[in-house]
Amino acid sequence: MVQELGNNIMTKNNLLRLVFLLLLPFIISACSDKDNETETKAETVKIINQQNKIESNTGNQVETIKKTDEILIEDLMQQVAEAEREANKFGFVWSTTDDIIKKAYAEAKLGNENEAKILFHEAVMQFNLSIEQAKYATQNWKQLVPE
Amino acid sequence: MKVKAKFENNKVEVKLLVKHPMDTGLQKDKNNGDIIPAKYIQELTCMHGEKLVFLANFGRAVSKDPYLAFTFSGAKVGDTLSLKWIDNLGEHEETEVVIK
Amino acid sequence: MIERRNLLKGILGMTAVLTAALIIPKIAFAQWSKAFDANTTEKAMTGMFNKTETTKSDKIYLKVPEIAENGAVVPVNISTDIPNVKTISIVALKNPQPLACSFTIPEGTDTDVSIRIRLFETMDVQAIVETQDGTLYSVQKEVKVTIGGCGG
Amino acid sequence: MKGRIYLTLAIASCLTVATSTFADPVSDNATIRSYFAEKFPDIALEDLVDGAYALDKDSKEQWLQIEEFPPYEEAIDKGKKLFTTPFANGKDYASCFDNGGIGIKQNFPYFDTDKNQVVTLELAVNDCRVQNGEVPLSYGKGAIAYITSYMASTSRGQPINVTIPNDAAKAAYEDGKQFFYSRRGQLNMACATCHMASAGNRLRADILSPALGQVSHFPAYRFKWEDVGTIQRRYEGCNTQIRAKPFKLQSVEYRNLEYFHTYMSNGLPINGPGTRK
Repeated sequence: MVQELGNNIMTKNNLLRLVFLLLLPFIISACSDKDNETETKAETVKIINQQNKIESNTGNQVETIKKTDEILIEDLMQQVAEAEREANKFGFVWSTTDDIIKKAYAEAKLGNENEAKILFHEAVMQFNLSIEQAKYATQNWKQLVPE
Repeated sequence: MKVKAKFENNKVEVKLLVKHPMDTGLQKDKNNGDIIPAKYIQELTCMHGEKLVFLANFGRAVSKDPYLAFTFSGAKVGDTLSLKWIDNLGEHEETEVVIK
Repeated sequence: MIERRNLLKGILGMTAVLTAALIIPKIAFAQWSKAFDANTTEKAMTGMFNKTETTKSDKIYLKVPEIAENGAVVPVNISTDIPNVKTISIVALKNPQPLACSFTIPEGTDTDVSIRIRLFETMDVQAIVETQDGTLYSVQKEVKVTIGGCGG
Repeated sequence: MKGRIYLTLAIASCLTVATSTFADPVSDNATIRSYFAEKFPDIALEDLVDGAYALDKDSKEQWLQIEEFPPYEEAIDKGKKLFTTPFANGKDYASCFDNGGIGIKQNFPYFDTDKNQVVTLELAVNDCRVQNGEVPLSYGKGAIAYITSYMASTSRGQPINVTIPNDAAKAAYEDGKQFFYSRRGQLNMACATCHMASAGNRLRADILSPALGQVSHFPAYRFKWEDVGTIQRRYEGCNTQIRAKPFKLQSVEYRNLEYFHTYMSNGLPINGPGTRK
């Protein structure tokens, strides 16, 4: 009963529902940390492609992809650093974001600016989502407490 | 090698655990990536005086820090058992244990 | 004078005992056989028993888990009521070297042995009991092995 | 006279109303116990200290076979040797703990009312080292896990007895409680999601252990680690698995979580160190 209560409260918030549905296949495989290292990297790339695909064909997100072309990569790096500082205040940072930032810098070093921008953009989004998650948890953690 | 030998309802229960890596020769070393050479116990014997009480031959599928348990009759509290093992690289260990 | 000669005899005697102790492991342990290196069940069986057929028997009690907690440490216990047993062996059918271990059961030792073995994947584990006259009895059970997981 | 009685009754009632909404640790534990009693009606609550092994015959059978000659014995021996080796200044760990450190693990973690913080057994071990001029040990595994494994082995059977002495301690408890019930990580799960709502269910071959009795066997020897590790090393691993960035070992977050998590199992017997997957 508690779990259903928790779940339908959560669906009211569309952004989180989008992420939740997207990650459902991974939730079961949360436990497949066979060689954890390579698997999470592979999944991260899959997530990025899926999210970019969804973003590119859902309403206002389309602009965000186009906008990244104009943003200077240095500004985007700045945005990432600020988003990280902010997210660290809430303590809900995801473990996947550091990898994405490392990859972004590697791509940038190789000169593939577009890939780097997509990854930096993804990192900013994950930091923001973790802040959203922290706020949601602070208001709703009591839902999971058994009565 | 840790051995527990307990006398119970007229028999001796022997349980032992050998500290040994039991490397199969099929694994890579995590830090430098080269294959760890095979090093595994091939034979383990337990003698009660002159009498052979147990002889085990191991392949590579025996777990790391191998465990063995067996029971035999014909010995009593206070007797000593001598156990030996030897691995494919010739390393060996002998130990003695008193039956409690 | 005499002390030194006794001392000398003592040392000589001591070294004799020591060298004997060191040599013994080499000779007594020559029984380990190539069967353990065989990479097919047939080669392993012929190497160990120079025959491959076994008769299924319900008098061998093979205790193995249904799902292994950890494939590297699978507890196995084998006991049997079959009389005058010579050896008890374990064959893990899909392991790179199927013959896992083999126990010689002398007179006066119970036919009840426990060990922990490694299984590379889900497979059948077979217990083989060889009697003094060379007949082979066996029973086998599947052990599921999963890799990884959060541990619960 | 009668007016004054009604007055005090009114004040008293609104006081109780105030406290009941803000559930207190004692009633938390009572609720959690009835929750698990209802979820696992045919299992005695004390047996939950065996975790998943109390819920599944096949894995319990394997566990008992391993307990015949458990792999953590070596850690206990190493821990005892480390525990009894004196420091450079001649003193040893026994001098830092009540009863010489023997049979006291069940009282940890406790709330240090002077330093106003939760003190776990590992933290106390390092405090002892620093007081005696030694370098603190790294947390999670290795020497510190061997020492606390030895100390845990001397407490076997003792009922867990974590106390909450004052409001600052209660705040630390509440902080740990909020952590336990907050969904986090990219997979958006809370400790309670798996270890309460889904306790006893299987995720592929793993059985989710119930939160009640979950701390009693730590430090634990896990086959996966091939060594013993402290409970906070397990928090780190679990957080990473739901893709949340883990906190530093012995951070205030993890110490408060351990405080709440252990308090929840008050009364259940210590059975550490134990073997687990």
